Amino acid sequence: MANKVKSVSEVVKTIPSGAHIALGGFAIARCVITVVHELIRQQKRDLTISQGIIGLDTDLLVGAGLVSRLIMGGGSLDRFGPAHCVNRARESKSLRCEDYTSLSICFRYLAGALGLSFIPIKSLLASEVLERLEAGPAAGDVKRSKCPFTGEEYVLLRALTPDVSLVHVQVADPEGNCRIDGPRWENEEEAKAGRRVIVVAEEIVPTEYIQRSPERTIIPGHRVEAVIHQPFGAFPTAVFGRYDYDADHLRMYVNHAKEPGRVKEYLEKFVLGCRDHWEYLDKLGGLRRMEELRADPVSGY
Amino acid sequence: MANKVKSVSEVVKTIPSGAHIALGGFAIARCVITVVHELIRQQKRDLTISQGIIGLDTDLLVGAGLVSRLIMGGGSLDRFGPAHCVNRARESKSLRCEDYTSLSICFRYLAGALGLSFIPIKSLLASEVLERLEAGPAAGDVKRSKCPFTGEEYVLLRALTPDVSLVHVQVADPEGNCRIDGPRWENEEEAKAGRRVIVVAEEIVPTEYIQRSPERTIIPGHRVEAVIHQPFGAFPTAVFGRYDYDADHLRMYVNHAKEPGRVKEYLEKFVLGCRDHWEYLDKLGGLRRMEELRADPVSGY
Amino acid sequence: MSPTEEMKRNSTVANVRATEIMAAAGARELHDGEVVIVGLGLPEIATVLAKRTHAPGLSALLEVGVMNPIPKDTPVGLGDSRIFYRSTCWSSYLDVMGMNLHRGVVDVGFLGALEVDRYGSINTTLLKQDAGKVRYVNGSAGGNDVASLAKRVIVIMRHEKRKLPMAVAHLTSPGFVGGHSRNELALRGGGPHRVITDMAVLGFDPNTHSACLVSLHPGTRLEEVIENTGFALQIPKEVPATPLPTAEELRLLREEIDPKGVHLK
Amino acid sequence: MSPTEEMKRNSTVANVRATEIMAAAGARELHDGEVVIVGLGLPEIATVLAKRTHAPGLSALLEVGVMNPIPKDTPVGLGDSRIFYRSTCWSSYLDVMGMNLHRGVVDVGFLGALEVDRYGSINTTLLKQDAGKVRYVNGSAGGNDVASLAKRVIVIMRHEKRKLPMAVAHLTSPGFVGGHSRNELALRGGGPHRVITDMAVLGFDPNTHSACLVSLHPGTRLEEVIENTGFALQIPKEVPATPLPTAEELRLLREEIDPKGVHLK
Repeated sequence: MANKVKSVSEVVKTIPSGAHIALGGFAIARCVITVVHELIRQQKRDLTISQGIIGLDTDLLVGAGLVSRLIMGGGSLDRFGPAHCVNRARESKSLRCEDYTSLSICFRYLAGALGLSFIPIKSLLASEVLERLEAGPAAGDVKRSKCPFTGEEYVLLRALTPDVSLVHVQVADPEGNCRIDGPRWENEEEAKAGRRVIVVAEEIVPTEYIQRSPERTIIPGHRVEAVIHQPFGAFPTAVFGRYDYDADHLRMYVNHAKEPGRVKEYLEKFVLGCRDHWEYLDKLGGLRRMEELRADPVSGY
Repeated sequence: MANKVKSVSEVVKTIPSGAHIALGGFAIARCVITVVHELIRQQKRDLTISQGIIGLDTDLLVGAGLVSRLIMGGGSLDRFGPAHCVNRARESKSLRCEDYTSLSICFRYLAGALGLSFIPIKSLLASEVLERLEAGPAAGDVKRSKCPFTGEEYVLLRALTPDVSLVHVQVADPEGNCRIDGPRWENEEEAKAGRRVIVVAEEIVPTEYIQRSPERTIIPGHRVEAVIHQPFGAFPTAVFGRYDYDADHLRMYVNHAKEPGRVKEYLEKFVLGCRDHWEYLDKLGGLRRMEELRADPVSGY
Repeated sequence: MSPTEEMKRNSTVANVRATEIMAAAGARELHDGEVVIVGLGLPEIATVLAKRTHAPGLSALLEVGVMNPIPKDTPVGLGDSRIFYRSTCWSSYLDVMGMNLHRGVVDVGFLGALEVDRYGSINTTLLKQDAGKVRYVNGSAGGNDVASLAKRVIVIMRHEKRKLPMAVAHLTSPGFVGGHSRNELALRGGGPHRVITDMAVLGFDPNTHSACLVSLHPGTRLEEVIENTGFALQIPKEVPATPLPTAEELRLLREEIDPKGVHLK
Repeated sequence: MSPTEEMKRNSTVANVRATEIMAAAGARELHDGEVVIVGLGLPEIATVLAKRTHAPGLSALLEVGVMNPIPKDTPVGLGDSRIFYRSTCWSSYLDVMGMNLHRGVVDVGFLGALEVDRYGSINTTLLKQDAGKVRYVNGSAGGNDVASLAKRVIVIMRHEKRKLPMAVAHLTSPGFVGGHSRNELALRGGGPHRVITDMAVLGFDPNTHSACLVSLHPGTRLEEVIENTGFALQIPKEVPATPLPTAEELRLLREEIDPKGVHLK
């Protein structure tokens, strides 16, 4: 079968500016940091980002000025602070942001994954979330309607089919069969909604390993275009069963993100100033730090 | 937490005649035979059965004259033969049968599981399957419509929310947390669409065992009303990883099913003539036969 | 917040913190056998307390796809591996928010809030500041979905005038919007049931759908509550006192559930 | 079926069975890297043959939620554990039929049929007998879904006049219904591409959408095909012969893929 393992730089070269990219991260967990950094190094601009719960991944891309449109359910960097770059960009109106909810983003991905161009939902009604969508540029993506059988009032949502869906997984084989350990949030629907699916894997295993517990395969290989093998690829965000988030680094990031000038500083030092993810990991403390944060097998963190 | 383990007879007592029961079996695999036999012993009549792919389970219920309405995607007893009782009942018009397809049944369950009263689909169009549904008593469950965003033509399906959803699983804990080994066909959607969910488990494990691999839990305990513990409960149909189907018995069944008179004979001997599932298993060869058909751990059959 | 307020909040009534009264009051709103979707922080603390006391059969769901976790360390958020520990199920948004919440089997939605108005509508999206300036915060996440679909909604928050305005700055998650019934709003969920603050427990009048006082925390004066509420609260003739946490509840909260006082500080 | 027909079907052309020619012809219709949804029997045999020869990167999906199985024993149906062996993924209908087929990523739907008409519509539901009597069979199962949504559909079946009628007794799965384009029928899938029988390989005219002869199996005469087809088959001036299976294909079929001759008998 095909070996789809590729380097992050060659994969990101295939992603055009202006693309709609779906991110699989959640606040400070399983963010595709290695791809985000490369998107910044290659200065892919005018991106549309969709995500259930935004986090460090989206805040970095917005902080780097690469995002023109954000479709999200919400998000922050959890207790470490808000997504300063995203919030600031919204306040300065330099970012077009379409606010949905966790479930409505999940349903939009589900519709995309199922090849349905629309799907009904019973949230959003009687809220300013819906009113703002109807009044804004997203007006064409939502429509109030009634069930043809029960007459019940629904909001119909347009399917989301990202140009590229990115997911960070713990395990993949060279063909792209992927496992996700721990909760999967909307990753399965997000990935399968994508026109192209690119995964970052902490570990590459032989297909025979996948065949030993096929019920663990969440994304089948034939749906995956490329597998990027990058241990600690989500660092400093957490990957369940592999490593914990780096609280110190996240605090430091949030302190930089507070001020536009210092975001630049952070990006210079940790992204543009690094040839690749390995150099970045070295700057963050290298092997020693990674070992400190490596998960214990019982707790998974 | 609650211990939901109950006997099949007390559980079936709570299912009224006229109920809509969803069956989780597939032709000759994971059929809830122990519940089907008890439904026949307790003579629950006028049942509506819904199922993706019918098999021995539905053919037995129809053969016993307990089913007045069947909503199905199709099915047979695979290479062992057609579902004679179902086909004969259709030919004699003693059974109201609504023919769908595998995916449309799955989507109707999905809608039910998601609390959507309707869901669109792109199959059925331009077929006699749809025409017959529109012309028959199911007319109120299907409607041609267009996507409000793309204008594409769809069939809208009414959600299926069975009164009772039955599934045969390999493993459950006393609270009802369930695992299904091997492919799950439409079992997750079928179960979660149910107003009541009743599972038959080959094995009951402590909750601590479930907590060791929570990603394997397909049906969470809080959705399950009762757990029936019955080893070889699907016999003579197969349960992946536990035991193979009994080809001899299935052939013998099909030979009986061919003729109305002999169906009665079969039911007398193997269902009505048995106090419970253990006595039935003894009639089929008891421990020795079960051991012959017990799955080997590598192949799962 | 003024130093005196700060003082009051952290001062003790019979050596009980306001946050501990809130957690205990929240726990008492949950019944055994119910299914609850919980947010992190005090809602989760209250849910764990209920499970450890009168409601062992409570099912706690987290929107990310986690059921009944038994964390041994305090998580910083729903994506924190600490909140996945010893769960009975790891699934997905689609399962928890779709096949449970949207399916209609979730009894209680337990949320935090930035602002709650007299009709129980919640704002978690933005703050309006002087000169029409807007400050954005986290957005809805699962909040709107839970508020729309759970059979009843419980909010835990600090009691401040600006956090309990006549009308929220942004209606993220609907309560009894405009005083309308949930039916009139075409919403399936039962809507707001309780708002538990550090001063009192609020409820909603079945007829007017407007917020009313249910009980006053010991050590809080009615005037304080009225002063610190941005709308006219319906006050019953007799205002009962919120029961203090029992000794066992306090022991559990302080020694087992949040020993480091991350949420109970 | 008459004894002579029976004879012919099982007789050998250069020691090759008709079923072996069918399997090899089916395999050649599948290209490396494609995604195919397969039914059991000859479709599965042909798919395994393609995977073992020119199309190692073929992805084979079974509607029950099985991907790329490598069975060591011959299954009796899609629910038979034998077909789950050494798969790369066990999921569900929703995944295979919803998130792959309905999503539009399935290149080939490989089906069996009871009847196929001149426009490639399939009947798997019922047979009409004398005196208007109806005999029901298996129904659609995934057939209608696959025929509606796969990019191209390949059918493998026996070549008999009654199985290839002008119009099917029941239109279970749509081809180019009434000669209409798939677009006119509002169907996403590309529709019927090949009908592989024990006598010939049929295709469909891009303009008339009516069945045409693509190739004749060695040892079959054109007259036989015309005799045994219930509608007017479009015949090209030059009718090529269906290539016989190679020695290696025969070895794989006989020694490894179906040694017991369950499907190739």
